[in-house]
Amino acid sequence: MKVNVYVTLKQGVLDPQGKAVGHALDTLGFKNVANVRIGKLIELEIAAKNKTQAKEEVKEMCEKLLANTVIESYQFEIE
Amino acid sequence: MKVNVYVTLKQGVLDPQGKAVGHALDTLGFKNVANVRIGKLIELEIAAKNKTQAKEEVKEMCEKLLANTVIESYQFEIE
Amino acid sequence: MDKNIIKQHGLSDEEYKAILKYLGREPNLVELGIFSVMWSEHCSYKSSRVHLKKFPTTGPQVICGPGENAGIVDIGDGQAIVFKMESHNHPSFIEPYQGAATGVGGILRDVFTMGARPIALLDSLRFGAANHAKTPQLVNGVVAGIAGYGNCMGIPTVGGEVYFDESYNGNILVNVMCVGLVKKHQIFRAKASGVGNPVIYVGSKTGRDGIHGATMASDVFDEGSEEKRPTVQVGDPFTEKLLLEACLELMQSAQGRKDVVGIQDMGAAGLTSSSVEMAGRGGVGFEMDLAKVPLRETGMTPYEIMLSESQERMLLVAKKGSEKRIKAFFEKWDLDSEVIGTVVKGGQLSLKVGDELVADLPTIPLTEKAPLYKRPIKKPAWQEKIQELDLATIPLLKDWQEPLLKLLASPSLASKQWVYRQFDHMVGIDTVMIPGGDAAVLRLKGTHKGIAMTTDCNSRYCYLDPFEGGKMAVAEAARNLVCVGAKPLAATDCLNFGNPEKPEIMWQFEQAVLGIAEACRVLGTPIVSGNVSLYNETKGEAIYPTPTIGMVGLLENVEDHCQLGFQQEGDLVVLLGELSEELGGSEYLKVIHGLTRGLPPRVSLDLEKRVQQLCLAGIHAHLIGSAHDCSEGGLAVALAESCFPRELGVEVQIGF
Amino acid sequence: MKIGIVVFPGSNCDRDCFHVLKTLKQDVRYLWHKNATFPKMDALVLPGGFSYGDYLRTGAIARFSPIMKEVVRFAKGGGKVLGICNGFQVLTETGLLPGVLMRNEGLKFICESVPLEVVNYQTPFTTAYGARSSVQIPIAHMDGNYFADDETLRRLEGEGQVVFRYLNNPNGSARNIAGICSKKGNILGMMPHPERCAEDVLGNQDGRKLFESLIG
Repeated sequence: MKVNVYVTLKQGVLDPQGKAVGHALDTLGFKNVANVRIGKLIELEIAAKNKTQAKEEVKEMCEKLLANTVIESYQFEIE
Repeated sequence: MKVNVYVTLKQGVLDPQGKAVGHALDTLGFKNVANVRIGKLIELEIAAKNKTQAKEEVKEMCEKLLANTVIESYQFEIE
Repeated sequence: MDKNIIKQHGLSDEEYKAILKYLGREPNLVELGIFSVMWSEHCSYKSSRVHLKKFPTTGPQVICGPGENAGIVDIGDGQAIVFKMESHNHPSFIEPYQGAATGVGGILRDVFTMGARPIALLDSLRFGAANHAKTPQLVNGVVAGIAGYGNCMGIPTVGGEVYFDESYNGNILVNVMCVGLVKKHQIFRAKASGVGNPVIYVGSKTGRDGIHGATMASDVFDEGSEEKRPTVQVGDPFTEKLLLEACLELMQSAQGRKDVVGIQDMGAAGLTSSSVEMAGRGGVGFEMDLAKVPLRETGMTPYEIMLSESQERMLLVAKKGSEKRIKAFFEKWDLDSEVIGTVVKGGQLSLKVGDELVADLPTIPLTEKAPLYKRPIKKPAWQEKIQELDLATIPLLKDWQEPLLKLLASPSLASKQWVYRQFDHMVGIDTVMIPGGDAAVLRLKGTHKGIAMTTDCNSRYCYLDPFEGGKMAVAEAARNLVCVGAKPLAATDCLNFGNPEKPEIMWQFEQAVLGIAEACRVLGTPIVSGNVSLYNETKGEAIYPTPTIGMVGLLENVEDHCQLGFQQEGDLVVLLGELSEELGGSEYLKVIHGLTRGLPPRVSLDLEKRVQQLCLAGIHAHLIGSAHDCSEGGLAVALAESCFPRELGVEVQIGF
Repeated sequence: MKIGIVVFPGSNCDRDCFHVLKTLKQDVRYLWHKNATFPKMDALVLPGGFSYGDYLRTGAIARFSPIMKEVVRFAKGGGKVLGICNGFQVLTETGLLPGVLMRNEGLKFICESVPLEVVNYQTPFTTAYGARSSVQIPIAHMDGNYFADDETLRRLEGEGQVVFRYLNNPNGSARNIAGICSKKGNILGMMPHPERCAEDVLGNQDGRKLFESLIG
């Protein structure tokens, strides 16, 4: 099963990268862009009996390693 | 309009970070995981007359700045 | 004001009564918040100030002692060295990367706010036992955070130390030291003056980062600390690099020196401590309009704006009429700079939002008249017991090869190249002696001089005997500088201790301070700046007392710097000083026998001084080819470490 | 020789290159990235550092600074351009040099002096080395893992555009590539920092010959 995990900074947490990319887009002439935030996309494949069991495991992976839950939140899709 | 841009390494391009995360998951006991790839998720808001015009602009942003088309490919969704 | 709101702000009943006296009325929430951060242990040093007075802080070489953002020492030819050490222990335990990174960002600002260009960083790190579950993740996060911030700023991280001990399992220590260089006529102070002068906010926008970071530093860690996660401060080294270059360009320009009256960085307690302290030092008041503060988030309350600890921000008082000139410096570097207030007569800090008054407080009670405690002191009941050590009970080993190898491989003694390899220790092209020696040495471009710097502390010695441990930390720092050929000049410190409300901890603190003071006096290295970090305790158990000492020394001619490793075959190896049977608190006892007992080695400061002078004279007369101090692991480890650099061997006759 | 050092927000080694070229008695000056033009120069240096904090990708944003159009025109016109570390990354982002600098294989920042082989000693930057020799030059980067498709790698090797090679590969770079030049040889991009070993007091002068070749 193919899994996409999206890890993003929590609201209110400063995103220096997003700030810099937003500024760069502006200087490139894209004046109508706002609120740029940079996060991580983690793609992986998982062998599991069924979707619920896969969901359990992916959740545990996020909590333990893939996301730093102090300043990041995560979502994921299982195809 | 809210836009999500997904920038990922092209197939065949070495992904040291993906390899390291895969290895770490393995040592944490997730033995059934394979093919871990790390990419970027860029979230932004764009003010545009309609969806097609927004699509045009986001495509241009990706080509110009957000992705390095030598080694990366990109997709995006506009909500 | 509701009882538990006061308690939540860490204020005791007496402290709240004192607030009522100073205000003559109940404080509102914004005022209560301001009192709580200014009267926190972290900002007011209320439990330690009475002892810190015992440090020697003056000398012909001292230009500026404790009380300012950093200490300043004269090195001749119109130049001065600015340096200080700060701790970021609690934030680094919660979020290691950002905690350590913002620790670097904060100490850098303390140095360049005085007009100096930072030339080096050092980090003194203490983690739990290497095999403790949390240690690897904390080590990776802290090292990556220091590298991430320092490397991006282009300031070389040239030295420091890394120790592992179970005493830090629940409470790691991240002490960061910064050294800067300034021309004596370009020094700036953090003092406001001139009624009518504008108060200017420069740097990043304000968000809800780390609100109550200051009081958090004064909070004891317990089971609940995982949930009680205040929004931890996040650092942006790129913006700080812009802030550094913009500030230095302004402060080093002829016009800028006339325009800028005072400047201070927004550290712990952000806009509150910078505005209150600058106004307090100048005996003036500030009127500020919080509606003018550049904000990163919408709907922020005055309380949040005043207590936010967003990073990369400075507060500046300038001459009336120079606002435009000053704004141009920051616009060049794409930074915000807004006039948010003016200097007024009297000693009040009055805060408005538009024209609605939201706070009106006297500044002096927030700073000079903050509470001052003479906490009860009691020697711990267990102190004598842990000092008992009967060497007869320690089995005498037949083979010494095995233990020496075990010592050299133990986490605290083993090579830390895997750490400092991640730090850019060469940017600035001044690093003459890279990490791995007794001290780092940098050359000063345009002169023949060199600056040496080191951080030292053996916290096990301080646990067994805080007085001797304090003396040893200073003696060892000075010894390390002498071994590289430098004359020790002055010191800074980071005093990491447990909960001051416990008499045993205050006894440790007082004894360590007395030991440090005496060694500084005899060795002629006054304390010119420093930091106190208390409440380093988890579930009632305090860390070992850790008074880290940072010291700076001068080489008149940088060519005279001296290496640690043996230079060539046939050289004689000489032991300077006396060798006595002092195994108390040694690394040998800990690593080989798992014991932390006995009295640490007694430092005879007079002998120490003469040994150091002899060693320095020998180096400058080119009689000494290499020098290395005996510290953890004793003579055996010192000899082994001296062999490594040029892969030479050594033959030693042990007299008896 | 008139040498311009381009300063981006976040450049750190601009001051170091300035100092070394000053000790070599050259007419060197800083060129601020916001200026769209600069006076007539004999050579340009794109220094190391973290332009724009290395955010998004190293060099990705610096490439769009106003001065870069003029830098590209100068380079395409045959002007000598030296890109060191972050400067090399900016040169690949602008397409003046092929390939990409990716995250180090070990994922960690590496700062140490490494042995290199001077492969092409006929470029305007390496004549003073005189022969195929090995030198010791410091590296300090997190993203020095050079990558290019096989066709480009073959061309670089065939046309003698590989100038420096790692003797023991610290970061996973393809074909141990540490530095490459353009076809005409007037543009050099290298990850190691020659300015960090160009003075006796620092105990190693292997990098000095590169600057001596440049000023010819």
